[in-house]
Amino acid sequence: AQADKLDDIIASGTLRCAVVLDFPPMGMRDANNEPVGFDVDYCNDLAAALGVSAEIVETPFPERIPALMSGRVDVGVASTSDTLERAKTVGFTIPYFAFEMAVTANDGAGIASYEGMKGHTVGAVAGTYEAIALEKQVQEWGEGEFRPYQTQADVFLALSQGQLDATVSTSTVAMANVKTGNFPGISVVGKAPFDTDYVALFTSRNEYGLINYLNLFVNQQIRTDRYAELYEKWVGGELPDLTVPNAYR
Amino acid sequence: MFDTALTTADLMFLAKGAGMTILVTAISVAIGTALGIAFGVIRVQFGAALTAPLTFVLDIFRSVPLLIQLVLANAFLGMVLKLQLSGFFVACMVLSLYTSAYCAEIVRGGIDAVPATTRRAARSLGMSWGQDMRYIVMPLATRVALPSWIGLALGVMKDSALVYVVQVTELLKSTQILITRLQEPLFLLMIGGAFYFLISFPLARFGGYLEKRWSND
Amino acid sequence: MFGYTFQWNQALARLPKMLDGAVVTMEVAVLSMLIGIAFAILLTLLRLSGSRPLRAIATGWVEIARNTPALFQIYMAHFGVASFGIHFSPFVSLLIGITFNNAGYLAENFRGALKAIPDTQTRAGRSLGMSQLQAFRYIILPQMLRISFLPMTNQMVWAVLMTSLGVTVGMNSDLYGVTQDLNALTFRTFELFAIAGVIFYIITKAITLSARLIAARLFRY
Amino acid sequence: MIEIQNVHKSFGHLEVLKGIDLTVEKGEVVTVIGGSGSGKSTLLTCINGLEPIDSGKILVDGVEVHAKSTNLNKLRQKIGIVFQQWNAFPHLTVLENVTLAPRKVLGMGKAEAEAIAEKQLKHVGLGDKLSTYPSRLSGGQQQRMAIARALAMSPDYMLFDEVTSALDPQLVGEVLETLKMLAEEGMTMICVTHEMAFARDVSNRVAYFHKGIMAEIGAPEQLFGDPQHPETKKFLASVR
Amino acid sequence: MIEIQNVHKSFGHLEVLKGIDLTVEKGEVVTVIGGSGSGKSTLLTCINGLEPIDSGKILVDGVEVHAKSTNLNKLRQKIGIVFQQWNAFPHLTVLENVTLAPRKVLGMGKAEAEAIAEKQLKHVGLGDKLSTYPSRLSGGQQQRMAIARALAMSPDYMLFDEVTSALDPQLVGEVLETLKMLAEEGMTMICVTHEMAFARDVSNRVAYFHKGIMAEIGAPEQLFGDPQHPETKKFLASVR
Ligand SMILES: Nc1ncnc2c1ncn2[C@@H]1O[C@H](COP(=O)(O)OP(=O)(O)OP(=O)(O)O)[C@@H](O)[C@H]1O
Ligand SMILES: Nc1ncnc2c1ncn2[C@@H]1O[C@H](COP(=O)(O)OP(=O)(O)OP(=O)(O)O)[C@@H](O)[C@H]1O
Ligand SMILES: [Mg+2]
Ligand SMILES: [Mg+2]
Repeated sequence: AQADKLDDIIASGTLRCAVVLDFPPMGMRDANNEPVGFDVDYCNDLAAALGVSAEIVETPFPERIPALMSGRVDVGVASTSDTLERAKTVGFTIPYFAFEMAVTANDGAGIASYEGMKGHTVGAVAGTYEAIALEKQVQEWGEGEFRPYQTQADVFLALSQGQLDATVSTSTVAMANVKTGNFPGISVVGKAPFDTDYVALFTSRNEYGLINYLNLFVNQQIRTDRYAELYEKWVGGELPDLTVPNAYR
Repeated sequence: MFDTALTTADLMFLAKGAGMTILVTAISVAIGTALGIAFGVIRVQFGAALTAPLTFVLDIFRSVPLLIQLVLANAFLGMVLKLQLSGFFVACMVLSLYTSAYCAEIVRGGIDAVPATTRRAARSLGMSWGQDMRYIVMPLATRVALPSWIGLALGVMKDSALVYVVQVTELLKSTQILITRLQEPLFLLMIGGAFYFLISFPLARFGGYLEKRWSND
Repeated sequence: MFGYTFQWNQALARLPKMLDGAVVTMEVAVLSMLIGIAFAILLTLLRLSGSRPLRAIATGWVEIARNTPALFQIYMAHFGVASFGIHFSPFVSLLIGITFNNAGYLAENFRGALKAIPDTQTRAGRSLGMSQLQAFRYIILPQMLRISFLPMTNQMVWAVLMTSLGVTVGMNSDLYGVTQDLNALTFRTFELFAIAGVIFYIITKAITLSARLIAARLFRY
Repeated sequence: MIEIQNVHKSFGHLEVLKGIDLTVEKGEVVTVIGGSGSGKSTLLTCINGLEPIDSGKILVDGVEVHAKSTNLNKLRQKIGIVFQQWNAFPHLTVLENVTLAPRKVLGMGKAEAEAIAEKQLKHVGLGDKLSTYPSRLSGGQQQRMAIARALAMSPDYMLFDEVTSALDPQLVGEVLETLKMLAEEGMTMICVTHEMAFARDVSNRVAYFHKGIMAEIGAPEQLFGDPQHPETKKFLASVR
Repeated sequence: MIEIQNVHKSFGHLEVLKGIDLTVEKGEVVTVIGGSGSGKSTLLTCINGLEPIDSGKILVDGVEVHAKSTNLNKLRQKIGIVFQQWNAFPHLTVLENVTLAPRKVLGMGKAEAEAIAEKQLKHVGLGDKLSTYPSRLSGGQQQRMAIARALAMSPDYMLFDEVTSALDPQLVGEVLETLKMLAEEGMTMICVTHEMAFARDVSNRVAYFHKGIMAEIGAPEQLFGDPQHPETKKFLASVR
């Protein structure tokens, strides 16, 4: 039989993961500019399970799929929302993480809640779940402006500069960024009433063997409590439930 | 004036990015120039009609944003042809072709500037086409083309800032990575900009000097 | 034979949106060109002026525009100047960035063009009683614009291509931004960007062609 | 009346005019001859204030050209000047070349300016070239257009700086004819020229310049027939 | 011996040579005169194979120039040609201009090539200009250098195409002297020229070209003194 991706990875001895590195705490760089974060550890775990070494390939949000499609990476461990539209193109695993969405505002804008963003200039990272939802919301409100930036860093930079009044991001990112103290004058002001953003690993759509393996891996991470361990290490607090009530997957 | 958290390690990181910028530029300009000379010579030698397809293809590289060229080449080579190529390879490939498209025009202009009678004189002495090209046309065309070529090389260096889309961490990307961590956009951007300026400016001036000198005789 | 199945209808269904983006791209390019030409003329005059500081400012502008990446200039126009509390929308930032670049390159072209206009032209104008400004406006400027018409066309093409860098400052209504958003939604990278490439190609060809027509009408001498 | 009084003028270290004195009366035609670099062109550009002078005075109708208070743009309207070459504005038609200054400087209306321009262009024999661009004209026609352009400002004085020396020999005649016609109409003129026959036939006085000095001036018969200054003799011998 | 047999040649629709027959013997000097556009230059470039021909034959020492099997680069080594202008390779010194072909085409060593080049340059009077660049030479010197460059290949034939017509009058003489010297040394030459005196004094035969046809050929005394063809008469009348 023909060797599939899973065989290729094992044979090559290297697992190449697409990871977004300006998305703390999921992916970021330490003082030596080396990649660290939840997704980085997750990729390392996966590589260990496969018995190969891991290679982290930094991909900004908009470049995740091109990187996969061009064969530059084997798997995306990149906090990627599993939308149906995207699933027409790539193959998603079961969710490996779930985000709540939080609103972070510039203190000068006087925004206290999600609704308070109406009429303001808001932004998010281009190509993310929250960006797509927020842009739709702004259109519905019919006032204010939506701006997508290329990276999470640019979003928070714009927010702290006052170019944006508020942003919606995953609550983990929001907390992590506010905590660094790099961005003076911003605070988390509330939750965004979006559906829970389930994110999944992804690979080529027709690599059933690999997807099958990844599904089991995600499941094993939870069973062995490694998921909880990593969550505590990078995020902290209440562990999000990765299952959906009344559904199988 | 600047109170910065920038460490020497970070400066090394920037220097690495700068090294990548220079490497990508050097490879692309080298290959692109070689190709550009070939394309330019072919265009002059075989005339507009015969080389129309080549002209059309080269024209595309000058009419579509480099960003899109990179994304498309990346997607096409990887997704469609299923080639396992590094981002570095794709970046160099696209930039080389991009360079060659501009270079072909410059070469064509240079060759056209060599008077036909000078070439006839060479052939009349029994020189072959290749000898005429090598000893007469190329040295003369170089004088006409070199200033524009320097401009092109510098342009490619600046445009190489876009290869971040194929996961190559060059100077501007390194700067952005540090901005992400350190949140000192203005200071870091100034450093990045200054670096480009320091490479580009002296060379650009040199090009201008050559132009002035050679336009006199 | 390819491992990838093209789904052109998925992408083509989004063509109207992309064409809207193309209109915005043209808007930015045209505006940046018009304002850029105005500034380039100003820079040219400043570089000819007797005042050292004014000359230095103009030269600084030209050299920075020509010796740093356009991406850097656009990024600076948004995030850089915001460090001083000056905020521009993505559209305006992109416009400023490209205009800055256009003006720098064009000013350099204009300077070359001026060298090609004989001194006696100004003298002839002044001898007829024109002021320095009138002589520039009615005699030198039209000739300068004619000589630099081809470089101006090239710069216009550049301006169109540069709009693709707007995404770095939060722009998503231009052709590249629209394409990128659609890509995020559908992940049909190849098809979407291929279509965008074709649209860009058509735009630039249209520019070169119409420039040729305009030149033929405008410059009958 | 143009009065030039002890004018000195240097470019850097090079003294180009070393004390020139010359008075040109209304209706007079003065021709200036002399070797290359002797300062003839410089003198003309000083008269209409295109070049500053170092010392001395130039008075045009009693107004001091280089005085701070003088409105040069106004003064130049009464002094027409035509140069050796590059006179035509290449981006304008012949008619536009001639109407530009009347419209922009004098603020004339389009119709009025065109009427005057047409009259002057017919005067110099270019009545059929109104909508032609200068690049389509011969060198001689371009020079005549430049003359018409200057005349359209109704100047009181005309300065000509070797207006025929960039022309092919067969075109020289038509331009000289035009100058002659102007002289006969009573225009006050200073002509720098190498055309000795013209100088002899048309001018009231001929001045010979040598290295920044007006070595000799006199009626043409006298200067050509019996030159006093040794340099004049040498020069005249060399051109004949 | 150069044999030209019924040669026809067109550029597009324009027939430039309409059946030329001409044989030039060893040691002979043939001068070609004729109006502009009559095909003189074209004939020369056909002789050394720079231009293809449509029909007919050109034989040089019995070798057919336009035969497929002919090695043109080799053939051209024995036919030197000098054009009206732009002969010099501007990026090379005078010496390098002359040594280039002997070294690259004949594979000569540097020393040998330079010895020959110096000899030829002295021969044409440029012995003191060896390391000068052509831009520093007068037009006449450049043409003499081009002659030396052709001679350095030891050609059996020399073709000259109006080598003096782009020169200032005072430089024409020195180049013609050089041609005369070559003729006296017995070189076989075809000279296209407008210099009638030269044609008369130096050539064995003079050919008159008119609109692609060799209207008349004969000894100079005969052709100049008693032209047969009406066009020849007209032409000679116009140049005198
Ligand atoms: N703008 C200038 N700057 C410096 N030197 C100048 C300038 N204009 C003229 N000169 C010098 O002044 C001298 C006189 O020049 P001018 O043009 O008046 O001579 P001319 O008598 O008109 O000569 P020609 O017959 O060649 O026109 C020359 O040596 C010239 O090189
Ligand atoms: N490469 C070419 N392509 C097309 N037409 C050409 C070419 N070379 C020459 N001709 C034409 O062929 C005709 C003969 O040209 P040729 O140069 O042989 O004339 P000539 O007798 O040398 O004239 P002249 O005395 O002006 O040098 C002319 O009408 C010329 O325009
Ligand atoms: Mg003068
Ligand atoms: Mg000829």
